Amino acid sequence: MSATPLLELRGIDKSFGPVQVLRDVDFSVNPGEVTALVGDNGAGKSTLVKCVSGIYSADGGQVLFEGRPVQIHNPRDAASLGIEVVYQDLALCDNLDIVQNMFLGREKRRGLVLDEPTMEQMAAETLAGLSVRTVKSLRQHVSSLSGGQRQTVAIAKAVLWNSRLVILDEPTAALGVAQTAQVLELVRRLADNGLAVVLISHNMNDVFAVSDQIAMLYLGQMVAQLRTSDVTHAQVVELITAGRSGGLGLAGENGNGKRDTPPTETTSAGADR
Amino acid sequence: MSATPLLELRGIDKSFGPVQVLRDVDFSVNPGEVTALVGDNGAGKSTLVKCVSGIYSADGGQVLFEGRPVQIHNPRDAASLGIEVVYQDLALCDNLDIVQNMFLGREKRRGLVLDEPTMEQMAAETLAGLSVRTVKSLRQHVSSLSGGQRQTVAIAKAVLWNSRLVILDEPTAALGVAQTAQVLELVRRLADNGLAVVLISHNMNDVFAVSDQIAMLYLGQMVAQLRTSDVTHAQVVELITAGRSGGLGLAGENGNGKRDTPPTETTSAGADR
Amino acid sequence: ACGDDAGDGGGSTAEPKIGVILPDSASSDRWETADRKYLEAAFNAAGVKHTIQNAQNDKAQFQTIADQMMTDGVTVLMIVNLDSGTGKAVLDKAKTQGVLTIDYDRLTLGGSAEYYVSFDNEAVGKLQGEGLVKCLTDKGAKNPVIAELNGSETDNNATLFKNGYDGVLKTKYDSKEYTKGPDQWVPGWDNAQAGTIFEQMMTQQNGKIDGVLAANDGLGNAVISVLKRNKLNGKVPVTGQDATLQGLQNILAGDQCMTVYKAIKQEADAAAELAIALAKGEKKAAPTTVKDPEGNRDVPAVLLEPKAIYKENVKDVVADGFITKEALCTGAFAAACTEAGVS
Amino acid sequence: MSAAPPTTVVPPVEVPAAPVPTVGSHLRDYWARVRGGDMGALPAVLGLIALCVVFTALRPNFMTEGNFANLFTQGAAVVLIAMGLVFVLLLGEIDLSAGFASGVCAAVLAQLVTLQGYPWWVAVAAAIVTGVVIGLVIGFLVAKVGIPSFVVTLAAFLAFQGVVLLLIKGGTNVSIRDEVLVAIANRNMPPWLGWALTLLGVAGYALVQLLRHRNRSALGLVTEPLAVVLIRIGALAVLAGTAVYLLNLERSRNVLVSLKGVPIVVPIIVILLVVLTFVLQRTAYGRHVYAVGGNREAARRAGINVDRIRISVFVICSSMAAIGGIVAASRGTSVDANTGGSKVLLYAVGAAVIGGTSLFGGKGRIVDAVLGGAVIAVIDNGMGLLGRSSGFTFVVTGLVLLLAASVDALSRRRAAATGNR
Amino acid sequence: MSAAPPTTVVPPVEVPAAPVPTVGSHLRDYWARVRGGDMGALPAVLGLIALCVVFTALRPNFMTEGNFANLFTQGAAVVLIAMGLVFVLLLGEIDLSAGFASGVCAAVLAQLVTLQGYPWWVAVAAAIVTGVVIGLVIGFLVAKVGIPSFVVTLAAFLAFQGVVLLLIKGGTNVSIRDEVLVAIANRNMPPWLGWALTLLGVAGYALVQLLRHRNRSALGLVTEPLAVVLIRIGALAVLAGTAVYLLNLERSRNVLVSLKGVPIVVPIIVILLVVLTFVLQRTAYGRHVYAVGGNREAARRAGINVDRIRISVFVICSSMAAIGGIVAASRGTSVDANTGGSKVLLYAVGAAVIGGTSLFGGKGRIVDAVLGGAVIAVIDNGMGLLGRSSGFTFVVTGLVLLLAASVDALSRRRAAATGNR
Ligand SMILES: Nc1ncnc2c1ncn2[C@@H]1O[C@H](COP(=O)(O)OP(=O)(O)OP(=O)(O)O)[C@@H](O)[C@H]1O
Ligand SMILES: Nc1ncnc2c1ncn2[C@@H]1O[C@H](COP(=O)(O)OP(=O)(O)OP(=O)(O)O)[C@@H](O)[C@H]1O
Ligand SMILES: [Mg+2]
Ligand SMILES: [Mg+2]
Repeated sequence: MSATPLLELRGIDKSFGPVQVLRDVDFSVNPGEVTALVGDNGAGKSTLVKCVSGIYSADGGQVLFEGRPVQIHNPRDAASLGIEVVYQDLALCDNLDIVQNMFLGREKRRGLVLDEPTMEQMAAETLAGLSVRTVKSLRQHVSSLSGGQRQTVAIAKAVLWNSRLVILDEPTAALGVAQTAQVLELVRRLADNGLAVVLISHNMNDVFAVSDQIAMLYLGQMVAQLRTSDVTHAQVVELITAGRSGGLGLAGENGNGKRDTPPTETTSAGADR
Repeated sequence: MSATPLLELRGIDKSFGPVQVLRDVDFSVNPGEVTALVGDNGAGKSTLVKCVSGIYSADGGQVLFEGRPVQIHNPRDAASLGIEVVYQDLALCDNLDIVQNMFLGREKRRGLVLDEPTMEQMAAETLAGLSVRTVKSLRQHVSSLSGGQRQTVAIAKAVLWNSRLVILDEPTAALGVAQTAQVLELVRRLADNGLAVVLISHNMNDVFAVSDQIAMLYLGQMVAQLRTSDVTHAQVVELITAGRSGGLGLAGENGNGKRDTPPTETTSAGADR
Repeated sequence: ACGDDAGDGGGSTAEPKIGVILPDSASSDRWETADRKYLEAAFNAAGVKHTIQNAQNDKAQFQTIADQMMTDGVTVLMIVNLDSGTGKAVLDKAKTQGVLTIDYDRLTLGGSAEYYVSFDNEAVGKLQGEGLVKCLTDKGAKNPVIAELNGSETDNNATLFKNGYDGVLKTKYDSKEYTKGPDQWVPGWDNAQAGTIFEQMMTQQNGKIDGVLAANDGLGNAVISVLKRNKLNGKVPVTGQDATLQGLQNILAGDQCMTVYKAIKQEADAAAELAIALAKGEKKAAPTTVKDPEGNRDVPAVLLEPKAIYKENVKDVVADGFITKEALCTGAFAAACTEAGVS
Repeated sequence: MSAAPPTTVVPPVEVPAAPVPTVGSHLRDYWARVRGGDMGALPAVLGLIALCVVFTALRPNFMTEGNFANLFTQGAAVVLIAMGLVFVLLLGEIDLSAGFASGVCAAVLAQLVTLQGYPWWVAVAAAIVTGVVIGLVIGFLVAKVGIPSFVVTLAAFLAFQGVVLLLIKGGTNVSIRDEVLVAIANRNMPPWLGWALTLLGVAGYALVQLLRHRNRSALGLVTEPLAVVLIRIGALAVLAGTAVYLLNLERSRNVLVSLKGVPIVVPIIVILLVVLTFVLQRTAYGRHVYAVGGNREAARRAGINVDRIRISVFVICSSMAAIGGIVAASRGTSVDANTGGSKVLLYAVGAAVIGGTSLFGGKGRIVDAVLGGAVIAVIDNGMGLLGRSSGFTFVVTGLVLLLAASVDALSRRRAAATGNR
Repeated sequence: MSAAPPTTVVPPVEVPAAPVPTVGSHLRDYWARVRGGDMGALPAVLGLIALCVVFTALRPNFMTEGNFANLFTQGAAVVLIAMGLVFVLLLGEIDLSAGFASGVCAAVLAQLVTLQGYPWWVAVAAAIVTGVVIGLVIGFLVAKVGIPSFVVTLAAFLAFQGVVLLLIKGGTNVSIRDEVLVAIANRNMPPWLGWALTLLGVAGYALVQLLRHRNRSALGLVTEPLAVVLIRIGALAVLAGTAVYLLNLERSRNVLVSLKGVPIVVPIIVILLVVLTFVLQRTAYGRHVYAVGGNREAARRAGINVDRIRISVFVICSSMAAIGGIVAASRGTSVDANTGGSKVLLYAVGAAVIGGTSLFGGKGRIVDAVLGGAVIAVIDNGMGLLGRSSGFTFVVTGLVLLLAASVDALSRRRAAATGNR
């Protein structure tokens, strides 16, 4: 594990009008590791991701990238730091085809002109690696794709680039058995290649299968960030549904107090279990 | 198992322009049972559902409801037969709030006027039964909901009515652990109350946990429809990814031939395995 | 529904056919109701083929129609230009095609028409100005405040009318007999807009407006409805133009003081006569000429005299056949008609 | 239940009963919403106030009882047409023909009442029926044949100009002299009637609000605190009272005649505002309009007869255009080829959009049309007072419109930045 | 890898290489697409042919060389403005001011060339710069300040009317006498030049198509069969050749003067069509325009500078409006307060929409504007030949427009029914 995390969030707050969604969230991601971010529906996982990728601006708190504080005002800032995101709401352009979507914003060109053949080839290769078999044509509009096919396109789009941090928000939700296996393998491969990966998932099997660390959100608060080897399935489920499990998690039940073990410590120490 | 299936499809074909998506599909659903519909990404599951619910018109084939042939031209026809569907692409009105979405098209009224208090109460009760805890207000626009919350609203909407057939297209894809458990329990409860339930899912654990029958689609063809107790996990996975497994499934590999065991027989006989 | 010959030979050998382009149907109702009717009648009487179209105040449309008429094989083209620029473009194109042209009602500056047939527009304005003075004098108004509601700023005729009445009124302003009040153009001669503009003039003047120079009957009626709302109708003299049914009824009711009658039939007949002659290959002499300052030439012209109409001589318009008694003297106006001697 | 979700079975938890709101928490929430960019009618109202202040500074006459009364009659036709357009815009459709549809209906009115001598109510009924028929035809072409509404109504825009010309015989001005029709936009109610209607309206509002409050409390649902309800009722009473008081002042500039009272169009607009708002907010039909506008496919899947909704909004729009046409005819005491033409349509759409209605559908209220219409009426009214050349007036009108709209825009930008959409 | 997907590990399978298409399979696919409702430009072309047949039946003069040439100059200004509007519509925005923007630019042109005596190219440059500035301002207000484009351009629509009035001093109209400027819309190219340009164009098209075919084949990607490419090139050659041949026929009806050749506006339109199509289809910028129009949020998340794209389309639109204004000024040999007014805007938007551009963004091509513009030009041209009263003309124009559009609508309805959207 490297000394400084690639991405570190400190005390992130975020409200929508009168509703506070994130409360003083700390979170860190190391390069070469898969960090799972788990939490119940509406816990604030997607919101946290969107704060990191510049879709939302956080109300308070700090974002550190390689230890340096950075300001991420829009997705372009995030991309220039090397952050790629697969969003839960996939955000594809329905009126464009698969290739066009995959290269959106980073089209390959020859001079002024788009280099369509190269893009088509690269897209075909990437998709083949993700077990997509039923796509009839790469020139199909994404509006005509099935749910899983859309998700695959979104994933393929994010891994096509030389990024340093890949965040995947429930990437396998709509995927079939084979495709899920491929994506999990891909996630692991990315991390093994030295990238930092954040994986959001509700499937504890997947989480335990590929992650190195698990961060748990409960009602907008980060209850703990622990090494995967230090927790059990049952503990994680209890932490995300009740906010605490044994000595772990928030101090008070349905807690409004601070967590008792600051995550910067827990990441390295693993705490008691 | 009752004698006549509640819903029976015979030889359904469906093409989008030059692309044939469903090919001579037979499928039957019995009341009081959960029938799982599984298949790889892009196999045609959602398209089949949309043909049943009147979103698409099938190019050929027959739909029988309680043994009588019916014509379903639009979702209103389906609703009047007592068919409720949770679509994979959830189809909620972003500009309406949770209560308004749940009662869309079947608003409760007092005379001319909408009966908001009653609807709000009923919505609250249904949602509570689905483990939704983080929704701040039932008067929130659904555009501000998290992915899982949206999905819960869509599910709640479908089970609010006195229907006879409930079709759920990947209902638990975005749900958390507790919510998934609730929905599966709900699915089982619906079937036990005598309704017919079709469950589409990529999660084999869920499928085996709740279903009575499993129907497998492979590249737009129905490879087999079997009783859950008659197949294993591994067989199902093989059938949906390769089209055949041992003596089950399509005749030729990546077959263009007919299946060797017509599903009407397999449902009752269970075939060899 | 047509057996025209294609007309694609030389211009001189073609069968005579007259094309007329009217300017619009919104600024004044004369074009569609009067001019079209009288011209058609004259052409039919002479048995010449003809086509009459309206450009709907759209210059591009105007040129399109001209192109179409030449395609259609007209030998004489009569236009009421929307502005001198497009007018000139059309006239010049016609000339290269060997089509003879007449300026109807509006002179195309720098153009090449054979004749110009019109009313004297400045004279119209002058009659309006004099009419307002007469009505104010009749009312015995002392140092009246005059509001002016001009036509569309983009219509050259509106400018000519204004030159006419401003010539009369300016002497009164200069001699301090009258006070110059608000003076505004009405975009597109829009009557509804005119109502708002006048209402705001009233507000701005705290109601102190004693005479209104409205450039035509439509604007006049808009003014009158505002005055009625303030129960001032009949107390404040209002002018008009065109001797429309509405204007004449307003005069009979005492709400409007005068209008200007332009005997459109005369104008149409004069123009039709010249056009028919041209179509038959004759060239008639015109009674007078008009100086085209831009093209620097004297255009042979027929100029007709407009006529001021007050309550006393409404009957002249009816006598002229411009408006029928049945239309004018309906219901409430029967008594006023009798009083004004309309028969 | 072999491999289903592991171990921990979590008991279903109730949707948390939100804390009972107090006046204080209510105001705090409102302020948080405003700061988050969810401002409702606030920007339009602020824009309106700003305009009034500016015009008063430039022309003190702007703030007179007479001018206040003028505002209502000047803006009435546009507001009425805009109210109907809101329905069409809510579906993400457009009706370019609404202006000339009002012209056609006005021409029918004029034909019958002036040229054919029918009584006023026959003519009014015929005009409204004409509007309904126009709406049915447009709606049919849009919903059933499937031509985009822009094209259908562009065609209708052209055709109706022709129909007006044919109806009123090539552009004559037809006078409206029927006393009842003229009264609509030109006469005022006796002061006592104004007061009586105001009282009735406020009392009705109070009744509805209080009943609703009691109902919800009885069912144990989250409600606003009673104090907030009372404050709202009070505010309405004060506002309506002030307006009626001002309109009941003497505004004649002529000592001989009296001119006071609420213009007759005002109750017409208010009643239509209430009725249409009721339809949109409190009936299933209105709910379906929003649903179709928000997500047509979702509405279809929910079993809503989308075609019927689409046709109906065009019928409502054209009927409102008919009413607008009648008011315009009354105000001008005549109908001509320009009635409903020139800027009427753009002003009406502009009114709805300035008020906050989205052109993409799904968002908008009837009161938006009234507020936006007020902004436009004030601009036209104020510019009329300035009395400058047409060129100048056009330019300044454009700029002022922009200014009024930018208040709203800046608030919405804030909303977008914070993720509240 | 404890509990991950069980047992069967499925090997990744290649995206199946689609079978190599033949001419036959290509045609079958096309037919299946057409039957499925995906008809491309077909409906507009069919509508156009239908219109031509009807008008020729009514007035045989419609089908003369002279009238064919007229069509181009008559439709030019609207087509040019519509081409620019396509960009704005692709984003789901609207520019109501495009018509009067062309008026403003034409007024600038007239000011400089006629009143100030500058050479024509200075004036043209100034007009286009004016267009760019207008676009920048509108784009800034829409993208950065966040006012809806409908409101901004409605304000501009009003303001520009005033600006034109101020620029050309009220109701006067300013003649354009510069020979070069007048030539644009009023003169023809010598016949040999027409042929030379046609040859050049067809050869260029053939080159690009064949190179592309070779490139894709070389990379092993799915391509159309060579025969289809050749057929396409042949069709273009025949079409362009016929048009040029017809335009090079003598069409003067006066024996003394000769009138033949391709009108100078035609190559201007064709070049702009090619350039703008290239920009939209073959550059990253064009791709981004479609992306922002299809899903603005997705485009933003893909790192596209959405604001810049939004501003740029308004700049393109206003620049094209400037060019349209110059052509209109040339055709009218004058500029007045009505230049760019009346129906210009609605016709231009109508042209784009009839051609198949969506008002909701994301769908449309430049050639749509040309096809739709042709439909409108043919209607206007044909109605001009009928020569009836203006009421009648308006009504029939509307109906014909509707008819032309319904061909398209019926095809799209089929698409919706079969689920192809
Ligand atoms: N724009 C918004 N306005 C108001 N509330 C919002 C908005 N977006 C999200 N929320 C609320 O914030 C909370 C967290 O949402 P978020 O999407 O981050 O949840 P999540 O952890 O991703 O859940 P899921 O597992 O269901 O995807 C939810 O309660 C949601 O209702
Ligand atoms: N409108 C359409 N036009 C063309 N092709 C379509 C259209 N809709 C779906 N398809 C194609 O039909 C196939 C089946 O799609 P469908 O959505 O039914 O798959 P699915 O089984 O639901 O897959 P998933 O598990 O990913 O949801 C896919 O290959 C898809 O690309
Ligand atoms: Mg989420
Ligand atoms: Mg699916």
